[in-house]
Amino acid sequence: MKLKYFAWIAEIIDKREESLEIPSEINTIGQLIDYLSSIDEAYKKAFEKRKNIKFAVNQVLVNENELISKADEVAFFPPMTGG
Amino acid sequence: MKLKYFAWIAEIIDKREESLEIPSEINTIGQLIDYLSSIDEAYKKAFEKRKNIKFAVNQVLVNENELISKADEVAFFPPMTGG
Amino acid sequence: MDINIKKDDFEITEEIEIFNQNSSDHGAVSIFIGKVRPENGLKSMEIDCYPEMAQKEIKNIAEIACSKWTLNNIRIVHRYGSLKPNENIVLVITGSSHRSDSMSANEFIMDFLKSSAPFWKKEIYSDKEIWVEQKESDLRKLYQWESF
Amino acid sequence: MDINIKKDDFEITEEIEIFNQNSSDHGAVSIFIGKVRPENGLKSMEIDCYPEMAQKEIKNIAEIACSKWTLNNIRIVHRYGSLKPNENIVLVITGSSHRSDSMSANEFIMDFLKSSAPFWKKEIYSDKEIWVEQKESDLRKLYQWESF
Repeated sequence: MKLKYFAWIAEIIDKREESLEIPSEINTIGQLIDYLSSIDEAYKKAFEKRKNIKFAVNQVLVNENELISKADEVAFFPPMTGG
Repeated sequence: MKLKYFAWIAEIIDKREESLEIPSEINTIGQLIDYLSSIDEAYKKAFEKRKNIKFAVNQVLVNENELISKADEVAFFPPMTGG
Repeated sequence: MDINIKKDDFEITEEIEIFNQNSSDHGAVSIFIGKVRPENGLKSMEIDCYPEMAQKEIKNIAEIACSKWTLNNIRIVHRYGSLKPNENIVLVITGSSHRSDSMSANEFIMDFLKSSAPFWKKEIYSDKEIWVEQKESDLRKLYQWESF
Repeated sequence: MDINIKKDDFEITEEIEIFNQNSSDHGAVSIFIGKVRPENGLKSMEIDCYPEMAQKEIKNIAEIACSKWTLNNIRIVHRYGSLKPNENIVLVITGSSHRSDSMSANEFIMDFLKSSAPFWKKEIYSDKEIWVEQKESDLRKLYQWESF
Protein backbone atom coordinates (compact mmCIF):
# COMPACT_ATOMS: atom_id res chain seq x y z
CA MET A 1 0.00 0.00 0.00
CA LYS A 2 1.32 3.44 -0.92
CA LEU A 3 1.21 5.85 2.01
CA LYS A 4 1.73 9.62 1.84
CA TYR A 5 2.21 12.11 4.65
CA PHE A 6 2.02 15.89 4.57
CA ALA A 7 2.82 18.95 6.70
CA TRP A 8 3.64 18.25 10.37
CA ILE A 9 2.60 14.61 10.01
CA ALA A 10 5.39 14.11 7.45
CA GLU A 11 7.77 15.91 9.83
CA ILE A 12 6.94 13.67 12.79
CA ILE A 13 7.05 10.44 10.76
CA ASP A 14 10.09 11.85 8.96
CA LYS A 15 8.90 10.51 5.62
CA ARG A 16 6.82 12.00 2.85
CA GLU A 17 5.83 8.63 1.41
CA GLU A 18 6.49 4.93 1.63
CA SER A 19 5.22 1.58 0.40
CA LEU A 20 4.18 -0.83 3.15
CA GLU A 21 2.87 -4.38 3.29
CA ILE A 22 -0.27 -4.13 5.39
CA PRO A 23 -1.77 -7.24 7.10
CA SER A 24 -4.82 -8.44 5.22
CA GLU A 25 -7.13 -7.96 8.24
CA ILE A 26 -6.66 -4.16 7.99
CA ASN A 27 -9.67 -3.04 6.00
CA THR A 28 -10.36 0.58 6.95
CA ILE A 29 -8.43 3.81 7.43
CA GLY A 30 -9.20 3.68 11.14
CA GLN A 31 -7.70 0.18 11.42
CA LEU A 32 -4.68 1.29 9.37
CA ILE A 33 -4.01 4.17 11.79
CA ASP A 34 -4.28 1.80 14.77
CA TYR A 35 -1.94 -0.67 13.08
CA LEU A 36 0.69 1.93 12.18
CA SER A 37 0.51 3.41 15.69
CA SER A 38 1.18 -0.06 17.11
CA ILE A 39 4.35 -0.75 15.11
CA ASP A 40 6.27 2.50 15.63
CA GLU A 41 6.38 5.39 18.11
CA ALA A 42 6.65 8.00 15.32
CA TYR A 43 3.31 6.95 13.80
CA LYS A 44 1.80 6.81 17.27
CA LYS A 45 2.90 10.36 17.94
CA ALA A 46 1.79 11.62 14.52
CA PHE A 47 -1.66 10.06 14.81
CA GLU A 48 -2.15 10.93 18.49
CA LYS A 49 -4.63 13.75 17.95
CA ARG A 50 -6.72 11.80 15.52
CA LYS A 51 -9.37 14.51 15.40
CA ASN A 52 -6.80 16.75 13.71
CA ILE A 53 -6.00 14.33 10.94
CA LYS A 54 -7.63 14.03 7.57
CA PHE A 55 -7.22 11.20 5.06
CA ALA A 56 -7.59 10.71 1.37
CA VAL A 57 -7.80 7.46 -0.56
CA ASN A 58 -6.64 7.81 -4.14
CA GLN A 59 -6.70 11.59 -3.76
CA VAL A 60 -10.26 11.72 -2.51
CA LEU A 61 -11.09 12.90 1.00
CA VAL A 62 -12.73 10.11 3.03
CA ASN A 63 -13.64 9.31 6.62
CA GLU A 64 -12.13 6.74 9.01
CA ASN A 65 -14.50 4.00 7.95
CA GLU A 66 -13.46 4.08 4.32
CA LEU A 67 -12.47 0.64 3.04
CA ILE A 68 -8.94 0.36 1.68
CA SER A 69 -7.04 -2.24 -0.33
CA LYS A 70 -3.44 -2.96 -1.33
CA ALA A 71 -3.59 -1.01 -4.59
CA ASP A 72 -4.71 2.23 -2.92
CA GLU A 73 -2.76 5.40 -2.31
CA VAL A 74 -3.62 6.54 1.22
CA ALA A 75 -2.65 10.03 2.37
CA PHE A 76 -2.60 11.54 5.89
CA PHE A 77 -2.58 15.27 6.53
CA PRO A 78 -3.76 18.02 8.89
CA PRO A 79 -6.68 20.34 8.09
CA MET A 80 -5.88 22.32 4.94
CA THR A 81 -4.60 25.88 5.04
CA GLY A 82 -4.19 26.92 1.42
CA GLY A 83 -5.26 29.99 -0.53
CA MET B 1 -27.78 79.86 -12.30
CA LYS B 2 -25.74 77.22 -14.03
CA LEU B 3 -27.87 74.29 -15.22
CA LYS B 4 -26.58 70.94 -16.48
CA TYR B 5 -28.44 68.12 -18.20
CA PHE B 6 -27.39 64.55 -18.82
CA ALA B 7 -28.39 61.46 -20.79
CA TRP B 8 -31.87 61.55 -22.35
CA ILE B 9 -32.73 64.75 -20.51
CA ALA B 10 -29.91 66.52 -22.36
CA GLU B 11 -31.19 64.99 -25.62
CA ILE B 12 -34.76 66.23 -25.10
CA ILE B 13 -33.70 69.72 -23.98
CA ASP B 14 -31.01 69.62 -26.69
CA LYS B 15 -28.46 71.26 -24.39
CA ARG B 16 -25.86 69.89 -22.05
CA GLU B 17 -25.62 73.07 -20.02
CA GLU B 18 -26.70 76.68 -19.89
CA SER B 19 -26.70 79.73 -17.64
CA LEU B 20 -30.14 81.10 -16.85
CA GLU B 21 -31.50 84.05 -14.89
CA ILE B 22 -34.03 82.52 -12.53
CA PRO B 23 -36.76 84.64 -10.90
CA SER B 24 -35.93 85.33 -7.26
CA GLU B 25 -39.10 83.60 -5.98
CA ILE B 26 -37.75 80.24 -7.20
CA ASN B 27 -36.17 78.77 -4.09
CA THR B 28 -36.21 74.99 -4.47
CA ILE B 29 -35.41 72.41 -7.13
CA GLY B 30 -39.11 71.54 -7.33
CA GLN B 31 -40.00 75.16 -8.05
CA LEU B 32 -37.19 75.37 -10.59
CA ILE B 33 -38.56 72.36 -12.47
CA ASP B 34 -42.06 73.87 -12.49
CA TYR B 35 -40.67 77.18 -13.69
CA LEU B 36 -38.59 75.66 -16.51
CA SER B 37 -41.53 73.47 -17.58
CA SER B 38 -43.68 76.61 -17.81
CA ILE B 39 -41.35 78.53 -20.13
CA ASP B 40 -40.60 75.90 -22.77
CA GLU B 41 -42.12 72.70 -24.15
CA ALA B 42 -38.73 70.93 -24.26
CA TYR B 43 -38.24 71.32 -20.49
CA LYS B 44 -41.84 70.30 -19.93
CA LYS B 45 -41.29 67.14 -21.91
CA ALA B 46 -37.96 66.38 -20.27
CA PHE B 47 -39.34 66.83 -16.75
CA GLU B 48 -42.67 65.11 -17.43
CA LYS B 49 -41.90 61.89 -15.55
CA ARG B 50 -40.52 63.65 -12.53
CA LYS B 51 -40.20 60.41 -10.60
CA ASN B 52 -37.53 59.38 -13.08
CA ILE B 53 -35.40 62.46 -12.60
CA LYS B 54 -32.64 63.01 -10.12
CA PHE B 55 -30.95 66.31 -9.23
CA ALA B 56 -27.69 67.47 -7.84
CA VAL B 57 -26.80 70.86 -6.43
CA ASN B 58 -23.10 71.61 -6.66
CA GLN B 59 -22.42 67.96 -7.51
CA VAL B 60 -24.28 66.61 -4.52
CA LEU B 61 -27.43 64.53 -4.90
CA VAL B 62 -30.43 66.27 -3.29
CA ASN B 63 -34.21 66.01 -3.19
CA GLU B 64 -36.85 68.32 -4.67
CA ASN B 65 -37.06 70.46 -1.57
CA GLU B 66 -33.42 71.44 -1.64
CA LEU B 67 -32.93 75.21 -1.49
CA ILE B 68 -31.03 76.73 -4.40
CA SER B 69 -29.47 80.09 -5.10
CA LYS B 70 -28.01 81.98 -8.05
CA ALA B 71 -24.44 80.80 -7.51
CA ASP B 72 -25.37 77.12 -7.59
CA GLU B 73 -24.71 74.55 -10.26
CA VAL B 74 -27.88 72.49 -10.62
CA ALA B 75 -27.84 69.24 -12.59
CA PHE B 76 -30.71 67.08 -13.87
CA PHE B 77 -30.30 63.46 -14.87
CA PRO B 78 -32.01 60.07 -14.98
CA PRO B 79 -31.21 57.25 -12.52
CA MET B 80 -27.56 56.29 -12.89
CA THR B 81 -26.42 53.29 -14.88
CA GLY B 82 -22.66 53.18 -14.54
CA GLY B 83 -20.22 50.45 -13.69
CA MET C 1 -6.71 56.05 -2.92
CA ASP C 2 -6.79 56.95 -6.59
CA ILE C 3 -9.84 57.76 -8.72
CA ASN C 4 -9.68 58.25 -12.47
CA ILE C 5 -12.64 59.37 -14.57
CA LYS C 6 -11.52 59.50 -18.17
CA LYS C 7 -12.24 58.82 -21.84
CA ASP C 8 -9.07 56.92 -22.77
CA ASP C 9 -8.74 53.22 -22.33
CA PHE C 10 -6.71 51.78 -19.48
CA GLU C 11 -4.19 48.94 -19.48
CA ILE C 12 -5.03 46.53 -16.67
CA THR C 13 -1.41 45.50 -16.27
CA GLU C 14 -0.30 49.11 -15.94
CA GLU C 15 -3.05 49.86 -13.45
CA ILE C 16 -2.07 46.91 -11.28
CA GLU C 17 1.54 48.05 -11.42
CA ILE C 18 0.66 51.56 -10.25
CA PHE C 19 -1.57 50.08 -7.55
CA ASN C 20 1.25 47.87 -6.29
CA GLN C 21 3.76 50.71 -6.31
CA ASN C 22 1.51 52.72 -4.02
CA SER C 23 0.88 49.86 -1.60
CA SER C 24 3.12 46.85 -1.44
CA ASP C 25 2.20 45.40 1.93
CA HIS C 26 -1.12 43.66 1.44
CA GLY C 27 -1.80 39.94 1.36
CA ALA C 28 -4.99 40.18 -0.67
CA VAL C 29 -5.79 42.08 -3.85
CA SER C 30 -9.21 41.96 -5.52
CA ILE C 31 -9.72 43.28 -9.01
CA PHE C 32 -12.91 43.77 -10.94
CA ILE C 33 -12.97 44.65 -14.63
CA GLY C 34 -16.22 45.58 -16.35
CA LYS C 35 -16.35 45.60 -20.13
CA VAL C 36 -18.89 46.42 -22.80
CA ARG C 37 -20.77 43.14 -23.18
CA PRO C 38 -20.89 42.18 -26.88
CA GLU C 39 -24.67 41.94 -27.15
CA ASN C 40 -26.09 40.80 -30.47
CA GLY C 41 -25.97 43.72 -32.94
CA LEU C 42 -24.49 46.20 -30.47
CA LYS C 43 -22.31 48.69 -32.36
CA SER C 44 -21.14 50.77 -29.42
CA MET C 45 -21.93 51.90 -25.90
CA GLU C 46 -22.03 55.63 -25.25
CA ILE C 47 -21.44 56.56 -21.66
CA ASP C 48 -22.49 60.02 -20.54
CA CYS C 49 -20.87 61.31 -17.39
CA TYR C 50 -20.90 64.22 -14.95
CA PRO C 51 -17.15 64.09 -14.23
CA GLU C 52 -16.93 66.61 -11.37
CA MET C 53 -19.74 64.89 -9.48
CA ALA C 54 -18.40 61.41 -10.31
CA GLN C 55 -15.01 62.31 -8.87
CA LYS C 56 -16.63 63.59 -5.63
CA GLU C 57 -19.11 60.76 -5.24
CA ILE C 58 -16.63 57.99 -5.95
CA LYS C 59 -14.12 59.51 -3.55
CA ASN C 60 -16.89 59.59 -0.98
CA ILE C 61 -17.81 55.94 -1.48
CA ALA C 62 -14.15 54.89 -1.41
CA GLU C 63 -13.87 56.63 1.96
CA ILE C 64 -16.95 54.80 3.22
CA ALA C 65 -15.38 51.53 2.05
CA CYS C 66 -12.23 52.43 4.01
CA SER C 67 -14.32 52.97 7.14
CA LYS C 68 -16.23 49.67 6.75
CA TRP C 69 -13.21 47.48 5.97
CA THR C 70 -9.49 47.47 6.60
CA LEU C 71 -8.03 48.44 3.25
CA ASN C 72 -4.50 49.35 2.26
CA ASN C 73 -5.35 50.91 -1.05
CA ILE C 74 -8.14 51.48 -3.56
CA ARG C 75 -7.82 52.27 -7.26
CA ILE C 76 -10.87 53.06 -9.37
CA VAL C 77 -10.94 53.85 -13.07
CA HIS C 78 -14.21 54.59 -14.89
CA ARG C 79 -14.36 55.52 -18.55
CA TYR C 80 -16.94 57.52 -20.45
CA GLY C 81 -17.46 58.39 -24.12
CA SER C 82 -18.07 56.01 -27.00
CA LEU C 83 -16.87 52.46 -26.34
CA LYS C 84 -16.88 49.43 -28.63
CA PRO C 85 -17.97 45.92 -27.55
CA ASN C 86 -15.37 44.25 -25.31
CA GLU C 87 -13.72 47.56 -24.44
CA ASN C 88 -12.99 48.23 -20.77
CA ILE C 89 -15.49 50.38 -18.89
CA VAL C 90 -14.52 50.15 -15.26
CA LEU C 91 -11.72 48.88 -13.04
CA VAL C 92 -11.80 48.55 -9.25
CA ILE C 93 -8.75 47.33 -7.33
CA THR C 94 -8.90 46.87 -3.56
CA GLY C 95 -6.01 45.75 -1.41
CA SER C 96 -6.16 44.46 2.14
CA SER C 97 -4.44 42.12 4.54
CA HIS C 98 -7.49 39.84 4.40
CA ARG C 99 -9.33 38.50 1.40
CA SER C 100 -12.82 39.07 2.74
CA ASP C 101 -12.10 42.78 3.23
CA SER C 102 -10.70 43.25 -0.26
CA MET C 103 -13.53 41.22 -1.81
CA SER C 104 -16.39 42.86 0.09
CA ALA C 105 -15.04 46.37 -0.50
CA ASN C 106 -14.66 45.62 -4.19
CA GLU C 107 -18.24 44.39 -4.47
CA PHE C 108 -19.54 47.33 -2.43
CA ILE C 109 -17.77 49.84 -4.67
CA MET C 110 -19.05 48.14 -7.83
CA ASP C 111 -22.61 48.05 -6.48
CA PHE C 112 -22.29 51.75 -5.82
CA LEU C 113 -20.86 52.55 -9.26
CA LYS C 114 -23.75 50.68 -10.93
CA SER C 115 -26.57 52.70 -9.42
CA SER C 116 -25.20 55.78 -7.71
CA ALA C 117 -22.28 57.19 -9.64
CA PRO C 118 -23.29 59.76 -12.28
CA PHE C 119 -22.81 57.73 -15.45
CA TRP C 120 -25.47 56.89 -18.01
CA LYS C 121 -25.18 54.21 -20.67
CA LYS C 122 -26.72 54.27 -24.11
CA GLU C 123 -26.60 51.21 -26.36
CA ILE C 124 -26.15 52.02 -30.04
CA TYR C 125 -27.52 49.48 -32.52
CA SER C 126 -27.63 49.99 -36.27
CA ASP C 127 -31.37 50.64 -36.15
CA LYS C 128 -31.93 52.06 -32.66
CA GLU C 129 -30.44 53.70 -29.60
CA ILE C 130 -31.49 52.63 -26.11
CA TRP C 131 -30.73 54.39 -22.84
CA VAL C 132 -30.03 51.62 -20.36
CA GLU C 133 -32.49 51.64 -17.48
CA GLN C 134 -31.47 51.29 -13.88
CA LYS C 135 -32.14 47.76 -12.68
CA GLU C 136 -34.19 46.98 -9.60
CA SER C 137 -31.76 44.16 -8.83
CA ASP C 138 -28.81 46.58 -8.86
CA LEU C 139 -30.62 48.96 -6.53
CA ARG C 140 -31.45 46.11 -4.19
CA LYS C 141 -27.78 45.11 -4.02
CA LEU C 142 -26.90 48.65 -3.10
CA TYR C 143 -29.54 48.85 -0.36
CA GLN C 144 -28.32 45.60 1.19
CA TRP C 145 -25.11 47.36 2.22
CA GLU C 146 -27.00 49.91 4.32
CA SER C 147 -27.94 47.30 6.88
CA PHE C 148 -24.38 45.99 6.81
CA MET D 1 -11.16 26.08 -17.23
CA ASP D 2 -7.47 26.00 -16.40
CA ILE D 3 -5.87 24.88 -13.16
CA ASN D 4 -2.16 25.25 -12.43
CA ILE D 5 -0.48 23.86 -9.34
CA LYS D 6 3.18 24.80 -9.48
CA LYS D 7 6.29 26.01 -7.69
CA ASP D 8 7.29 28.87 -10.02
CA ASP D 9 5.92 32.33 -9.66
CA PHE D 10 3.26 33.64 -12.01
CA GLU D 11 2.98 36.99 -13.78
CA ILE D 12 -0.48 38.44 -13.19
CA THR D 13 -0.43 40.30 -16.49
CA GLU D 14 0.50 37.15 -18.40
CA GLU D 15 -2.21 35.15 -16.62
CA ILE D 16 -4.86 37.73 -17.49
CA GLU D 17 -3.70 37.67 -21.10
CA ILE D 18 -4.02 33.88 -21.32
CA PHE D 19 -7.40 34.09 -19.61
CA ASN D 20 -8.63 36.66 -22.13
CA GLN D 21 -7.33 34.69 -25.09
CA ASN D 22 -9.38 31.71 -24.01
CA SER D 23 -12.57 33.70 -23.44
CA SER D 24 -13.09 37.12 -24.93
CA ASP D 25 -16.84 37.50 -24.65
CA HIS D 26 -17.52 38.33 -21.02
CA GLY D 27 -18.60 41.62 -19.56
CA ALA D 28 -17.25 40.98 -16.08
CA VAL D 29 -13.91 39.65 -14.91
CA SER D 30 -13.06 39.18 -11.22
CA ILE D 31 -9.52 38.55 -10.11
CA PHE D 32 -8.20 37.65 -6.70
CA ILE D 33 -4.51 37.59 -5.87
CA GLY D 34 -3.29 36.20 -2.55
CA LYS D 35 0.27 36.94 -1.47
CA VAL D 36 2.49 36.06 1.46
CA ARG D 37 1.57 38.72 4.03
CA PRO D 38 4.77 40.37 5.31
CA GLU D 39 4.22 39.63 8.99
CA ASN D 40 6.75 41.01 11.43
CA GLY D 41 9.89 38.84 11.34
CA LEU D 42 8.54 36.39 8.78
CA LYS D 43 11.42 35.06 6.69
CA SER D 44 9.47 32.79 4.39
CA MET D 45 6.31 30.75 3.97
CA GLU D 46 6.69 27.10 3.10
CA ILE D 47 3.69 25.60 1.40
CA ASP D 48 3.37 21.84 1.37
CA CYS D 49 1.07 20.39 -1.25
CA TYR D 50 -0.44 17.13 -2.49
CA PRO D 51 -0.40 18.13 -6.17
CA GLU D 52 -2.36 15.20 -7.66
CA MET D 53 -5.16 15.65 -5.15
CA ALA D 54 -5.08 19.45 -5.46
CA GLN D 55 -5.52 19.21 -9.21
CA LYS D 56 -8.52 16.87 -8.81
CA GLU D 57 -10.15 18.78 -5.96
CA ILE D 58 -9.76 22.21 -7.53
CA LYS D 59 -11.11 20.95 -10.85
CA ASN D 60 -14.05 19.57 -8.93
CA ILE D 61 -14.76 22.85 -7.14
CA ALA D 62 -14.39 24.81 -10.39
CA GLU D 63 -17.03 22.54 -11.90
CA ILE D 64 -19.32 23.13 -8.95
CA ALA D 65 -18.80 26.89 -9.43
CA CYS D 66 -19.78 26.49 -13.09
CA SER D 67 -22.98 24.75 -12.06
CA LYS D 68 -23.89 27.41 -9.46
CA TRP D 69 -23.15 30.46 -11.62
CA THR D 70 -23.01 31.35 -15.29
CA LEU D 71 -19.30 31.54 -16.01
CA ASN D 72 -17.43 31.85 -19.27
CA ASN D 73 -14.05 30.88 -17.93
CA ILE D 74 -12.09 30.12 -14.77
CA ARG D 75 -8.33 30.26 -14.28
CA ILE D 76 -6.74 29.13 -11.01
CA VAL D 77 -3.05 29.16 -10.15
CA HIS D 78 -1.80 27.97 -6.75
CA ARG D 79 1.88 27.83 -5.85
CA TYR D 80 3.71 25.68 -3.33
CA GLY D 81 7.29 25.49 -2.10
CA SER D 82 9.23 28.18 -0.26
CA LEU D 83 7.87 31.70 -0.79
CA LYS D 84 9.19 35.04 0.45
CA PRO D 85 7.01 37.79 1.96
CA ASN D 86 4.96 39.59 -0.74
CA GLU D 87 5.37 36.76 -3.22
CA ASN D 88 2.26 35.53 -5.00
CA ILE D 89 0.56 32.43 -3.61
CA VAL D 90 -2.71 32.14 -5.42
CA LEU D 91 -4.60 33.62 -8.36
CA VAL D 92 -8.26 33.11 -9.22
CA ILE D 93 -9.80 34.66 -12.33
CA THR D 94 -13.50 34.23 -13.07
CA GLY D 95 -15.25 35.61 -16.12
CA SER D 96 -18.98 36.03 -16.63
CA SER D 97 -21.52 38.18 -18.37
CA HIS D 98 -22.62 39.51 -14.99
CA ARG D 99 -20.52 40.91 -12.18
CA SER D 100 -22.33 39.14 -9.37
CA ASP D 101 -21.64 35.74 -10.97
CA SER D 102 -17.96 36.42 -11.47
CA MET D 103 -17.61 37.89 -7.96
CA SER D 104 -19.52 35.16 -6.13
CA ALA D 105 -17.74 32.37 -7.99
CA ASN D 106 -14.40 33.97 -7.22
CA GLU D 107 -15.18 34.21 -3.51
CA PHE D 108 -16.56 30.67 -3.45
CA ILE D 109 -13.41 29.26 -5.06
CA MET D 110 -11.15 31.19 -2.66
CA ASP D 111 -13.16 30.02 0.35
CA PHE D 112 -12.71 26.49 -0.90
CA LEU D 113 -8.97 26.87 -1.53
CA LYS D 114 -8.48 28.18 2.02
CA SER D 115 -9.91 25.21 3.87
CA SER D 116 -10.41 22.32 1.46
CA ALA D 117 -7.62 22.21 -1.08
CA PRO D 118 -4.65 20.08 0.01
CA PHE D 119 -2.12 22.81 0.83
CA TRP D 120 -0.45 23.43 4.18
CA LYS D 121 1.37 26.59 5.17
CA LYS D 122 4.31 26.85 7.51
CA GLU D 123 5.61 30.23 8.63
CA ILE D 124 9.40 30.38 9.00
CA TYR D 125 10.76 32.94 11.49
CA SER D 126 14.42 33.22 12.45
CA ASP D 127 13.73 31.56 15.81
CA LYS D 128 10.73 29.33 15.14
CA GLU D 129 8.59 27.54 12.57
CA ILE D 130 4.81 27.52 12.86
CA TRP D 131 2.36 25.38 10.94
CA VAL D 132 -0.60 27.64 10.20
CA GLU D 133 -3.80 26.32 11.78
CA GLN D 134 -7.08 26.16 9.94
CA LYS D 135 -9.31 29.04 10.99
CA GLU D 136 -12.83 28.53 12.29
CA SER D 137 -13.83 31.68 10.41
CA ASP D 138 -12.56 30.22 7.13
CA LEU D 139 -14.46 26.99 7.72
CA ARG D 140 -17.61 28.92 8.49
CA LYS D 141 -17.31 30.83 5.22
CA LEU D 142 -17.04 27.55 3.38
CA TYR D 143 -20.08 26.06 5.11
CA GLN D 144 -22.19 29.10 4.24
CA TRP D 145 -22.04 28.11 0.58
CA GLU D 146 -23.67 24.74 1.28
CA SER D 147 -26.98 26.37 2.04
CA PHE D 148 -26.56 28.58 -1.03
